[in-house]
Amino acid sequence: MILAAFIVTALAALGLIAVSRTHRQMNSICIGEAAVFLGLEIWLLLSGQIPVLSLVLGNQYFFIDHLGLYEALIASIIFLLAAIYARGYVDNLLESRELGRGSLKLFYVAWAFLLALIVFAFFSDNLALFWIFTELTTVVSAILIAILYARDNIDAAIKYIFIASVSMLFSFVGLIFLFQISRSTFDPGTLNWTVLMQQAPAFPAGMMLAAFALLFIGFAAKSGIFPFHTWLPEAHVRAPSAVSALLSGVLLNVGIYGIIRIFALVHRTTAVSTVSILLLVFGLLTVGIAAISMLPQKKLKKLIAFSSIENMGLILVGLAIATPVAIFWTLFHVMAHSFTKAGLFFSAGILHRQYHSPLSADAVDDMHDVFRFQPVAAWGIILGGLAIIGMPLFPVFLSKLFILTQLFTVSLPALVLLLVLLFIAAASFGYYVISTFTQVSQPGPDAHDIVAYKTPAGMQWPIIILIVMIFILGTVFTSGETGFLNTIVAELMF
Amino acid sequence: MIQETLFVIALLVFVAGILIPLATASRDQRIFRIVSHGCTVIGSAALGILALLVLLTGDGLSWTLYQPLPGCSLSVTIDRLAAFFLLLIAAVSACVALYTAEYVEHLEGGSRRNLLCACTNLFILAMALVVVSANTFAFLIFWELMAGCSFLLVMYDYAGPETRKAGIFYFVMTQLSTLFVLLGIVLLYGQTGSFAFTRTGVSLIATLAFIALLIGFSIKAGIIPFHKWLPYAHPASPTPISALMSGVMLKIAVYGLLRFLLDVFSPDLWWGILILILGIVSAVLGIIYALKEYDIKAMLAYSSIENTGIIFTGIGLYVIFASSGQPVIATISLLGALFHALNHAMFKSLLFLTAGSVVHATHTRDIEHMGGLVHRMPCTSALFFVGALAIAALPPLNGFASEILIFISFFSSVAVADPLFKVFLFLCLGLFALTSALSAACFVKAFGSIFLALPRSPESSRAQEVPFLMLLGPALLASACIVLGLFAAQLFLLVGLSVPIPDMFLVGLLLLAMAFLTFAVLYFTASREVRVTGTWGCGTPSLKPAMEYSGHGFSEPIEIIFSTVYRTEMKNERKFFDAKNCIFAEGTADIRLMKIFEEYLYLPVARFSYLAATKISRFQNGCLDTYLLYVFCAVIAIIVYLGWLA
Amino acid sequence: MIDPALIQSVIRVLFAVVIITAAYIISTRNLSTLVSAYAFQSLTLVFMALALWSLEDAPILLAIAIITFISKVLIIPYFITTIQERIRIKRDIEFHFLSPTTSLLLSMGLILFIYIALSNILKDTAARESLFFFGAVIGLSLMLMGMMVTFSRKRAITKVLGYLSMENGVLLFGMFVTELPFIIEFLIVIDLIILVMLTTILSVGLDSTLEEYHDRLHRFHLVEDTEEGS
Amino acid sequence: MSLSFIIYLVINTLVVLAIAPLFVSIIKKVKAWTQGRQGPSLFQTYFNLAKLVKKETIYSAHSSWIMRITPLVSIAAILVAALFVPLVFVPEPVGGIGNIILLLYLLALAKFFMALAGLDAGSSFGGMGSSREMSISAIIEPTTIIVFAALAFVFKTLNVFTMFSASVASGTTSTPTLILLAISLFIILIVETSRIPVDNPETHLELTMIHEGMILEQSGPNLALMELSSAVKLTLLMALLINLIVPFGLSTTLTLGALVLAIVLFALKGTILAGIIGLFESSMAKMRFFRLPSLFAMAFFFSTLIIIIEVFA
Repeated sequence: MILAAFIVTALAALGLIAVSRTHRQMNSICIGEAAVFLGLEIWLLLSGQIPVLSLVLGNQYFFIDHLGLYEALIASIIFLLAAIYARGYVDNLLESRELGRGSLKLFYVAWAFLLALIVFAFFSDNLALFWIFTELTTVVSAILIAILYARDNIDAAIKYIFIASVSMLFSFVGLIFLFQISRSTFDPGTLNWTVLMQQAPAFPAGMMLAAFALLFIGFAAKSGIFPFHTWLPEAHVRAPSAVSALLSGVLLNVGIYGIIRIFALVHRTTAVSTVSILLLVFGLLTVGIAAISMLPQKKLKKLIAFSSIENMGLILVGLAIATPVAIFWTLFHVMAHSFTKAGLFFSAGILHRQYHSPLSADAVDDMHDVFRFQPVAAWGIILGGLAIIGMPLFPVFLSKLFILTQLFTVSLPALVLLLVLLFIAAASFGYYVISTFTQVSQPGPDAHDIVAYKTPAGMQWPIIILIVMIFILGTVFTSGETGFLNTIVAELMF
Repeated sequence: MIQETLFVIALLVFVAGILIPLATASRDQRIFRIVSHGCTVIGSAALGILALLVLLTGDGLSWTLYQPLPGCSLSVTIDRLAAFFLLLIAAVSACVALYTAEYVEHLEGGSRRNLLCACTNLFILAMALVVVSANTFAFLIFWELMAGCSFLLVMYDYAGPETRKAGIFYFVMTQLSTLFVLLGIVLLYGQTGSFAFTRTGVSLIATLAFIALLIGFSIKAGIIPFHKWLPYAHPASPTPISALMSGVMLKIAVYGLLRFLLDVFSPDLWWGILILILGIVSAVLGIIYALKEYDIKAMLAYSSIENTGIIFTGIGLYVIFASSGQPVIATISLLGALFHALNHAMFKSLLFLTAGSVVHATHTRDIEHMGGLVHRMPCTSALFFVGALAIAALPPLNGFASEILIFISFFSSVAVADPLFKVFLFLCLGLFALTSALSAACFVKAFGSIFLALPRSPESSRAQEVPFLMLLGPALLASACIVLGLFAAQLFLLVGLSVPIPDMFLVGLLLLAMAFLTFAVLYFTASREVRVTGTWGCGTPSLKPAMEYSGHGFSEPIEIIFSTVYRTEMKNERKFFDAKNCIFAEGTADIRLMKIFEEYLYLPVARFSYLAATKISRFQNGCLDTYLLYVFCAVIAIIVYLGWLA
Repeated sequence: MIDPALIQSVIRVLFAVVIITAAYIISTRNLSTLVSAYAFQSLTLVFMALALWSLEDAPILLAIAIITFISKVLIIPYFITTIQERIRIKRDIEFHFLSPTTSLLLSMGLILFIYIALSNILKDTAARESLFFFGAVIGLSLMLMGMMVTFSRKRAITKVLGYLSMENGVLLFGMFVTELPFIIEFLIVIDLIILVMLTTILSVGLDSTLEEYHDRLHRFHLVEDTEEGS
Repeated sequence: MSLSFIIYLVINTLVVLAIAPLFVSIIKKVKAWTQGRQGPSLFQTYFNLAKLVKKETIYSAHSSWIMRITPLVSIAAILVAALFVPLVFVPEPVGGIGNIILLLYLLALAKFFMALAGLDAGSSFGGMGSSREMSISAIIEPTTIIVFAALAFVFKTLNVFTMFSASVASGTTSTPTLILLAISLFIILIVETSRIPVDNPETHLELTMIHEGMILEQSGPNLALMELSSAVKLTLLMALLINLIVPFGLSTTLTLGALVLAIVLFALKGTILAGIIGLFESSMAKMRFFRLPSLFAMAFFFSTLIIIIEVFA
């Protein structure tokens, strides 16, 4: 059983971390766990036996379909790179006493556990199980946020937990509604997505709408959709950058994944037209608030965090269009965004180490001479920034373009509005980067000497790998890749 | 077949030119940069030959480079329009590369210069690929690539004090341009369902797409009121980049507009009027602003705005005549616009390069601190002089050859349109004439202040002539200016177009003959005594640089005459000893030129958005209770929506 | 077998009790009373589960009753009380956005509002007439009332109680949809306990100084050794 | 290029060179008469030129090759421009010779060089002259081009030769439009040749001089060339006016008799026009420089009005 392999790996990782003593060991175990996960997923991918159904017992709780595998692959890759990155990063945190040496074990346990939880969330067929895993990811990632030795971190973690959990409770009510719907349509009721998809056309629209709206609240909070996004900038800013990359690159996907799943259900019913409008409105509001909030930002990580919100909004808009092409590119955008954003956070982390920017979300970064001190990180920010605002040769460009072309079939004003908002976001990003990176101090005796942080290669390679990866993603399309995405679209029955 | 081979060679050479300096980015050695520039020259040469082949034979090239996804491919089609612009790119790029090979060695930045070379190559390649794109998808990709590269190039001297402002302006305007181009292309895709350049019918969507594309291309072409990035970006960027951006990139925007107008839309009359008005306004205001600039590169930038305005004027006339059933005049206008695009590329890059040499020699961009360089930099001054003659549209150089085409179409317009429209065209003609006269005044000022009379600063009295390569590139461009001017009529015949352009070669011969005859007559009759002495200065013993007529002084009359356009602002601050403001204590008075577009259009928009954004970002106030309240309100709203609206 | 009608009326009474406890949670300022009110609310839910069990004879309801009793009536209130004692906070008198009176009036409005909204949503379905409908109304109302606690109270620990009250609403609602697989319920409870523990610990961090916080973490054996703050 | 055209080149250049100083003298004479003076001899301008040619050339030490080639370029450009306006004989146009726009820009070429030469020596008078000259020529340009466009419109051609042929063919009966255009052309002539009220060609007062300021540093044969070129410019503009309005006598065939007659008639008509210019100048005062734009605006308005009338007629 493939799932057993995952479980065993995760348990082994947790156990090994529990007995290991040094930072190096724990970090290596996390790298190993992610690598094994990745290997298993690639094996699954190549073996071609997906979808794997009926993984546990009679009642089907787990399954692996293309979408789940896709998301799990993204998650594992980012976890792998983040773990490599974390070694140097956490070393420095320890040196600067921002992280207590005693918290180290907790940090890595949470880390290893988070990966397992996320992957299992993606492999859950039962939506309630998915809900539980999602809820647990909140808990575990909150630990990762709160781990630093600062009150601001606890504050951010509390915000994250409260907003996400409170909203997730509404999601659960939505699940109950969904269950009630399924029970009233066929006996016995179930929350298994695969079964629900079969039965969905018979579901009553009104109830389905209510179920969707309630479910949406929770998953929207997990994925940082307006007005539930408020936790996101603060958590991303304060978390250690390796964790920020996970939050933005992986954890947001969990919420989006949930929305995709239930939207696929709704799409089979007549409630879809109303839901599409709902999604479109929320998507545009999200992009809008994020783009406009980016403009006056003076803090790099906060800016990147808002950019994540903006991209989540864009994904929502893509979903709302609900044509197969739009869904295809929305899925592509999920991946593009994850990798790009991880690269950006890695780079921001190096700059954070260099300049020791204050943790508080409102404090202003004081950066100068970035090219002299941290050329790799600076180029990471520049190229990543160009990628995230949608320059060609990078994948976001394509997904943006096609989502926009598809949006035109839905609504012209929405298209224009979205374009303007994307422009504002891009301009804000450019404005920040230009005005920060051109700060150069005159070398002289009176210049307060800032010592160049010797970035370990382990922190630079993930950035380079990610940039090369997104470059390849944006330029090379194999038939396997498009076929895979098309299969997902077909499985979602769009 | 030969076309394909040439294209592939050019492509590979350019890629090599990009990769070689990138791969050696850590090593600050001249050889890699030389190789890179060599690649540019070779690649440009290949492109140029290809373009000439296509132009002369008419045998195009159509080829799919790469198809990432079904339905959208990076395809190449070289027809005569594309070939024309390809020729333009190739010619300017090759000359600029020759110049840069030397210039880059005098730049600061160590191994960053390798990146400059790589990025320049990528920039040129991207421009060439924009031009040969066979569909809007490829067009958009290369367009963006071009924008991205040029942005990085503008930011080369990132630590410079003006570069930040320039970079922000350029970045924002580029993004805005992208927004509109993207919108236009998306609308067209929605209309036709494909990315191909296919003709659309007349519809609201097509009109909207046209407006969007027009704005997008106008921003890139620096049409007023979207021009503001030009005078910031050009001074900030390294000289060869200014030359490429001004000489070539602006033309790419023109190409975009033409490509869509010719192949996609069925233009309406008012489209033409719109383009014409944009063009004329840019031309007049551009040159008026150029006259008051004392930063040599900003002046050239404004002059670029003027020239793009002229090109747009030609395009506008083309659309007007084409849509009112006058194909012959329409063709003349179009050829005028195209030819002016080519000519402007030549003389503007020539001027930028020579201006760069001057800046290199004098270490200042302020023309008030130059002067007297004609003795110290004779070759550069001669080259700049050719450029100045050409840009002032003086016969028999190329600037005149293209402007006369637009004049001719203006002149022939009167016979065709309806009365009111005729009056409108006449007014435009008047403004157009004003433009070319003012540009002559502008370049008299420029050449006079920079090269003539006495040096006005110690740096410029110590200036030295630049090395050979920095003269070779401009020299090629200068000879192109002369050839394109003298043989304009013959060149048009060569490519099989008949235009009513005067035989400039004949005129040139006549000029030469007259000058020679006069010289001969004087040689035999006149006194040959020559005495060199001081300038007469009303009895003052010696002439000081401060006594010369300055650039400011030169343009003063024009500034006063057009004071309504310049909008000076006077500030008086007075202080008094007593409360009733009777006894004057001290005060300051200050007159300054207002940057109208910046102060009334750009900055208010920026300030407003910033203010609004600050207000909206207070949404994120850091308080958990507020956040939970948002969630609460959202939940209530959703329930309301579900219960009553759904 | 007890008369179903009687049980239904008992359930209705219990609904009222739940709402009253919720109102009490909204308005009280004393923290220990708050915990007691919560425990009492959970106890009501236990009774409700038992009543439903006797009505529908689903063993899962009995299980729910047992789990709820153990976790929500015993463990969580005990845990929170312990924490409270340690951080020596007795009262939470600061209110944000809403005063207790307004909250009460508002929650009445909310119940009415949800009733109308849900009857609109469920208009044409069979669920409209069943206990499911009542469960939905009361459950959602309870959630929203709990939510009012979360955003109108300053202390993080009070917010936790608000959150727990919300969770009770979900549970209440969930009890009326009996076929939910047991394992789900079980996992949810575990999840909840972890969440509450974490939140509470973190709240301690917010409500006390950092040094004390790390000191306490040490005592909870969550971290191995403590270092001086930078 | 036909033989007759080559003959035209020679004849036109010789005639214009021969007759131009005369017209300058006539204007001076008329102005002197109106002021109650006797004035210089009619051949004084020829004498002046001859004297200047014999003098030595003085260059400023600061000046460059611009100063040295300007006289040559100036005279060459204006002589070529003169070829565009047939004085006495209209051949078939060849290769765009006679293009009215090119004519205008050849004049601009000369002006460009002159303005640069004004700046070359670093003298503040020269700079002032250049600055004013370029400003004036810029703001008169719209008027000039509108008038030329109107001409092109009236005669349905861009070529001066064809215009003259048409004018000859239609006889002396000038249309009202032509007369109105003639007024505009007259204004342009006044402005382009630096006459009162725009400029005073007689003085070297620093506050008034424009054209004279630019050529202040020229001397000897160079000054002679500059003077000659401005005389030729005056003549060619006069010829444009004359041959459009009163074309009779203008020869279209190359015969000796017709040619002689045409020369005599042209000298006569030119003398009359020069007299009119002289009288016009005498009746005016030099305008303040910054009031000139309003004068030009008037001219522009006037020309545009004519065109509108013509267009709507």
